[in-house]
Amino acid sequence: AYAQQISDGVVKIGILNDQSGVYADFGGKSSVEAARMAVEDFGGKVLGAPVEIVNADHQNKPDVASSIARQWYDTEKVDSIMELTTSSVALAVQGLSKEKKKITMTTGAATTDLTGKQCSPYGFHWAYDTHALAVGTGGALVENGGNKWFFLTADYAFGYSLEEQTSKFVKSKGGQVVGSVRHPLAATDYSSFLLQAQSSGANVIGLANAGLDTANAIKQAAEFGITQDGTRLAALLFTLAEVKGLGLQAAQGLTLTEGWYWDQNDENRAFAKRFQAKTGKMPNMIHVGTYSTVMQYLKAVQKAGTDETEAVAKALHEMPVQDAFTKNGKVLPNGRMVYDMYLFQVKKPEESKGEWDMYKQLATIPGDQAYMKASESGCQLTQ
Amino acid sequence: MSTIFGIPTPALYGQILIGLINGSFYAMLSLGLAVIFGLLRVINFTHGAQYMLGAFAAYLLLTYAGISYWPSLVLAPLLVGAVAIVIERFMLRRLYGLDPLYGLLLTFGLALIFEGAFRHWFGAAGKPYAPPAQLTGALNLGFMFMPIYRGWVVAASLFVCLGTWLLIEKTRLGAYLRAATENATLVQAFGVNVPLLLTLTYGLGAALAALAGVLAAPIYQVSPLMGSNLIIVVFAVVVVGGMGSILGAIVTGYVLGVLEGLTKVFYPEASSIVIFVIMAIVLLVRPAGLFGREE
Amino acid sequence: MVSTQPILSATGLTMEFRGFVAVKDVTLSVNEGTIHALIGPNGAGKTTVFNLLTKFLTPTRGQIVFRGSDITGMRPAEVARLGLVRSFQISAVFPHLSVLDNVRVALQRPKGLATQFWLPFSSLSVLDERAMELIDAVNLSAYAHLTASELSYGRKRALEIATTLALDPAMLLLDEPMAGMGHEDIGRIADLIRRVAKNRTVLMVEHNLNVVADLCDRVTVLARGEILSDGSYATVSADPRVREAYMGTEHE
Amino acid sequence: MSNAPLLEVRGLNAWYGESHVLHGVDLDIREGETVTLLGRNGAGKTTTLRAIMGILRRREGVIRLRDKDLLALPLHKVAQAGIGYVPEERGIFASLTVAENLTLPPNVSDGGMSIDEIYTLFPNLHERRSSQGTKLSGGEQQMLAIARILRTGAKIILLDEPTEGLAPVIVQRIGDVLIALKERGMTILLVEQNFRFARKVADRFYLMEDGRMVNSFPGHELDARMDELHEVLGV
Amino acid sequence: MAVGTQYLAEQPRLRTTSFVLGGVALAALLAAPFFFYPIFLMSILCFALFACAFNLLIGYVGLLSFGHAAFFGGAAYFTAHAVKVWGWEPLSGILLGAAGAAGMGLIIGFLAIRRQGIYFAMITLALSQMFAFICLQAPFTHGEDGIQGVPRGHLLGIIDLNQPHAMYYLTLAIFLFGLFAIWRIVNSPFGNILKAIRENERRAISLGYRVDRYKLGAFVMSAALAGLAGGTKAIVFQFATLTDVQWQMSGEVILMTLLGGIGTMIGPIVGAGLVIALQNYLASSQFPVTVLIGIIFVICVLLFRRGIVGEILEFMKRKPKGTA
Ligand SMILES: Nc1ncnc2c1ncn2[C@@H]1O[C@H](COP(=O)(O)OP(=O)(O)OP(=O)(O)O)[C@@H](O)[C@H]1O
Ligand SMILES: Nc1ncnc2c1ncn2[C@@H]1O[C@H](COP(=O)(O)OP(=O)(O)OP(=O)(O)O)[C@@H](O)[C@H]1O
Ligand SMILES: [Mg+2]
Ligand SMILES: [Mg+2]
Repeated sequence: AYAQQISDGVVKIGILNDQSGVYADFGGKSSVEAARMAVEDFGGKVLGAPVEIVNADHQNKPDVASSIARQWYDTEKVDSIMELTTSSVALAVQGLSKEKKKITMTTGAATTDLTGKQCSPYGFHWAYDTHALAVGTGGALVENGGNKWFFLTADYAFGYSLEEQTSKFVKSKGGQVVGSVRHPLAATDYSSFLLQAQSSGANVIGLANAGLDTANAIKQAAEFGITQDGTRLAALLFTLAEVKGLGLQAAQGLTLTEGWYWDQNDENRAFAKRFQAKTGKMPNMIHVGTYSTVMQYLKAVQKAGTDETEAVAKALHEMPVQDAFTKNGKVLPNGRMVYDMYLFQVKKPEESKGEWDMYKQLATIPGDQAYMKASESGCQLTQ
Repeated sequence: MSTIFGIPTPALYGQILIGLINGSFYAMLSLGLAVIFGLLRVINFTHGAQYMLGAFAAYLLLTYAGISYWPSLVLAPLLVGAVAIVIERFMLRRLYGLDPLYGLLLTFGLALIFEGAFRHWFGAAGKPYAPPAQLTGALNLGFMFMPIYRGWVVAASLFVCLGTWLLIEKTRLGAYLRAATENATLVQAFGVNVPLLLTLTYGLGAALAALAGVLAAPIYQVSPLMGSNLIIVVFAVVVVGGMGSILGAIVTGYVLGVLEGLTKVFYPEASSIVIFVIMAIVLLVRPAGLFGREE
Repeated sequence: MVSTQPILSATGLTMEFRGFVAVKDVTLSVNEGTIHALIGPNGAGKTTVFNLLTKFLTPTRGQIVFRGSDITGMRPAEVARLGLVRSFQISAVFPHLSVLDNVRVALQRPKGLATQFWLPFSSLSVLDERAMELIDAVNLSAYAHLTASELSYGRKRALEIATTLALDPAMLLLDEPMAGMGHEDIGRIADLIRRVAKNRTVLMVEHNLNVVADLCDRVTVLARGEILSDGSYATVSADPRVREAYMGTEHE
Repeated sequence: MSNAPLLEVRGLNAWYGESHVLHGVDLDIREGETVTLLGRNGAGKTTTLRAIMGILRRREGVIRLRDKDLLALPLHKVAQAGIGYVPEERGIFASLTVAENLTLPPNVSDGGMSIDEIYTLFPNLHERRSSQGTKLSGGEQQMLAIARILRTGAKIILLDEPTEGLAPVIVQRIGDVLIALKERGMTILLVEQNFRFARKVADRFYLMEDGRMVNSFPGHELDARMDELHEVLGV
Repeated sequence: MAVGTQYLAEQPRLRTTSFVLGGVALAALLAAPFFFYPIFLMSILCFALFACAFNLLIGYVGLLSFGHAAFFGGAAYFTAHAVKVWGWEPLSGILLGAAGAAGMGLIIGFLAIRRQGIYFAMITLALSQMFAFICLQAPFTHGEDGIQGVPRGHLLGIIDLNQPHAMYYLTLAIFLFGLFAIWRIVNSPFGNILKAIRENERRAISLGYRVDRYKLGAFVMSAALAGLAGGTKAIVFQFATLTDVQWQMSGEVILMTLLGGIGTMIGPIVGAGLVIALQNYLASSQFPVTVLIGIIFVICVLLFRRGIVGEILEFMKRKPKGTA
């Protein structure tokens, strides 16, 4: 009887992310597994209707992503889309979904515009954003004397947003930004940018990029001896997956911000173990975040008693988030899910006790410090 | 700190050096293209893919066979050269005598196949490839740290370019090559096995690309798309140098690399287009390219 | 019969190809209404002179004046527009167009029907009558709808002359118009040239000395890029230097 | 000297693309003989040489060098079998120096002229040995084209209009060279328009018309047959 | 004269056939959105027009441009910017895109037509890549993000283009207009000169034609029509991105044209339809699309250089000769 409330008798959730490019380790195919875990944990059905996960690789191209999304909505009856790695993609798909009245829940993108200037009543932002990263990683370095920053910025929405937020934060703490340079997504050689940064006299090089781009920049900085004179690198967005790829030798000592770490408590360890059994690796905050969005979406459908967008969105706005991802999450009116973030430092190789033993926790950043207030976000919905 | 036009000299030298390193790759790749174009009249669009294949060959040899950098430096070009020979024998050969555009289109299709297949198997993301232990570390040049590996790349590429140039300009085999460029049939009518020569030339050009790929692997990572991004710039280098001119390809490669480096200092926004701007200017002033002969 | 007014005069023409002087200080004037021959051994520079006069090459030195205007710095298409039109030593037709279309292409520009991209093809039918006249003049009417590439060599040459005439040029430059033609073709083309030359000037390169002797009012002999001799056929052929350099001792 | 032909051509047909140019050409050359092909422009003389050489690939019939079937061989194997070719257009390479042009064709057998001999024969080439091939005068280019084949030890040479565009003095010298070569036992197939020259060197003539052999006669009959020739050649 | 009459007699029969075929095709196009996903159809129409525009150059002037993506993608940016930022009406936005592409065609063409053959191809390739870099950095293109969320708006302020069918018929109308324009250009006095130039450029010069201007003219027209397609695509997909200006896109349009048949009127349309359908079909399969496209490229070049339509036409041409 319930199934009557579900359009076309099935709830379809699309996982749209980068499965082969520079951000493939970030979420990628493993996130699809995380989503399936959520469906399984929820019981496979909602309101009596089966739940189905579809996925696609958007190659980090917003146009590819939006035509996949369009086709999903128009011909495949997909009800909501999640993960949306890369800010340009997330903005495009959230914009399209707003027009099409569909729910999007972003875990793989960072720009605060998603819940700011370009917010949507049906758009939700999980996991992290540039503000949280600026406050977390940026804040930690400023406190340790990093007061002259030079940015190496990925040339698209995410990079700008991360640079902007971090600069603002650095300046607010009395620091100074001595320059910045933009590089295309998936650039291969950072040496000339790094030399520019070095000759600017900065003591912190802010890497406002992500994924392999950051990893490569870190490696090349070591190659050119950039860090030998005390210049520090701020890997503003760096997760467990990339640390693993880079290796502790090169990554040791980096400070980074994440919202979830497998070795924090027993529940996390248990979740991570299940995840590892399916994918062969430990999850990072994006994988678990996607798990959480699928779970929360299904809970919301259950609560609303229908998969109709307005009703589900209303439920999502109202419900607290409490699952494997976080214990104290809440959704702001602009769609931002706020929860506690953590500041970690990458262990030295000799400190590590196992393959995945990589972080030392430095601090907890309470949710309302890490994230902007809805009223400051510039989102029209909140005024 | 001294400055030139308001730019600190260390930064300037550093960028010139990096330009020279990039120029080494331009030179090696455009050299291979020029050799192939000179003799076969084929614009080898697969060149970028062959460069990528060289890097992947080194990566795969290391990962699956435990063969290290130094042997790969020889093995990878041989492997890629062998693949190229197959391509020449079974495909390119059928297009000789037709409009050269067909050669361009064929090699374009092949490039898509190679890149697509490797992207499918290995993903678009780069694979790390460590430089050989003998070449790790950096030299402090005073104005910058020069990674030893990159210094090696410049030296190796100069050596290869010079060697190829001497081979073509100063040897008997080179004389066959140059003569066959002008009139292949007649050279064959003298008893030279020109079809074999063509096959080997294509193999050699591809092997040069692959060698560049192996050299590039520790610097740029091994990725399926590493060639396709570079190849267009290399085309521009070849146009500027003068299609088919060996010396033109080499000199222009280094010079444009350095110019690009300088642009990064003085006007970074233009650095990715400076080579094309130079190309446009050269076309206006000397349509045949700097070292090219007017037809 | 022969006017003394030069329609084309070239002074001090020199063409160097990277150090090799193909044409050296050639001064040549062609009088209006005459048929003028340019002869000389292979490699003497005849084709090069043609290329210079029609601007397919730019002379290293020298000046070319056509109908009173200096054309030295002009581009080939401009020269053709002034009424100085050439044919090629190796036959030049549009191979995949029909004979009729070949001639129509030539007629399009003088009739102002060349740049209209908005008009249908059928608007070109106004040219058909004139085109057929020209085709008739070279005896090709039976082949008007054949593709040019299907014509025999001699007929291609005839077609080329028809297209050249379509421009109604004041002066025609013919590079070996008889090359590759059979005996009866030679006679017909010679007649044709004589006919069209009634109200225009012709400068031709020709190796067939009988034709030259028969057709041309004046002959200039070129050897090694320089003018060796100049005058009527009789004068020129009596010149021992010409006999030595070109005609040879056997030519009686 | 055996009587079996060294080079034997039977029923040779050849095409340029679709156009059928040679229609069943027959030709025999015995060892040490100089044979001259006559015919008006476009008769197919050059085509015959190109077809024998294998430069023109579309052909049918029989071409045999002693017992070897040349038709089946790739172009370079024909050259290696001992046939040297001097093309109508000379084929001097611009990107090679005179000396490089001279040494370009690989040796096909022993007994070719040495470089020194060649330079003695053509002092001009020695003088200009380091200049660019195509910078030579037309006559010198022709000398170079002939000389580079003499170097290779080819036993049969195909000469296409070797006197075209040459000054009489040079024609004379080339005639002398051919006679000297004949004395050494060289076999020569010559295409020539210049009767005076051909008469001096030829043992036998073949007359071609429209891609067919229409006649053949010994060299000494040339004068007697002049009228007949005039008719066919349109001289 | 026998040859001539036969030539004329063939004309009307050909005409009727093509009229009938054209009519059927038009009816199919009008009915299509009721049976297929309209966005998919629109994307085919845009690419078909793009391919036809490209074919104008290679098929009728003999110039292989390896940089046509610059016009297609460039126009998409112009249109998207005009409509989104300046709030222009969609059709005028599209026309602006075409005009912008024509302007770019003038600049790129001016440089490129100085060389021929492969040189021309490489130069257009390099120049268009330079344009792609500019697009990456110019502020108005928004780098990797592209111009997103372009409103479809109301055609002439009246018809709501958010209705998929309205958008479809506009796209169809533009496509048909473009196709007609190309047909008209090719079969015009101007087109006749283009053909002559392709056949024998030196001869055309010697007849007094300023060949460069004709080539440039054709280049600009081709660029403008490619721009028309690109601008329309920007409205259909509400997006303008780097993908459309990059050289891979130039390669794709070459493939479409080559596959369908260079120098035929409908070849590029068939080619575009096939390639898009294939991409669409393969997007959800595991098989890598680029590999397949590469394979088709290689097969076309090695085996059917005339393309599908070209081979069919050749076959039909041969048949009557055989029976006669
Ligand atoms: N583009 C060029 N570059 C270098 N040399 C050239 C060029 N064109 C012609 N020449 C040289 O200039 C000389 C004159 O050539 P041209 O073609 O004018 O001779 P011609 O008198 O027309 O001979 P023919 O009777 O064989 O047609 C020749 O020696 C030729 O090699
Ligand atoms: N490349 C070609 N393509 C097509 N037809 C050709 C080609 N070369 C020559 N022919 C034709 O083949 C026929 C024979 O030409 P060939 O060159 O053998 O004549 P030839 O006897 O050597 O004349 P010449 O005395 O002018 O050198 C001629 O009708 C000619 O037009
Ligand atoms: Mg000439
Ligand atoms: Mg001949």
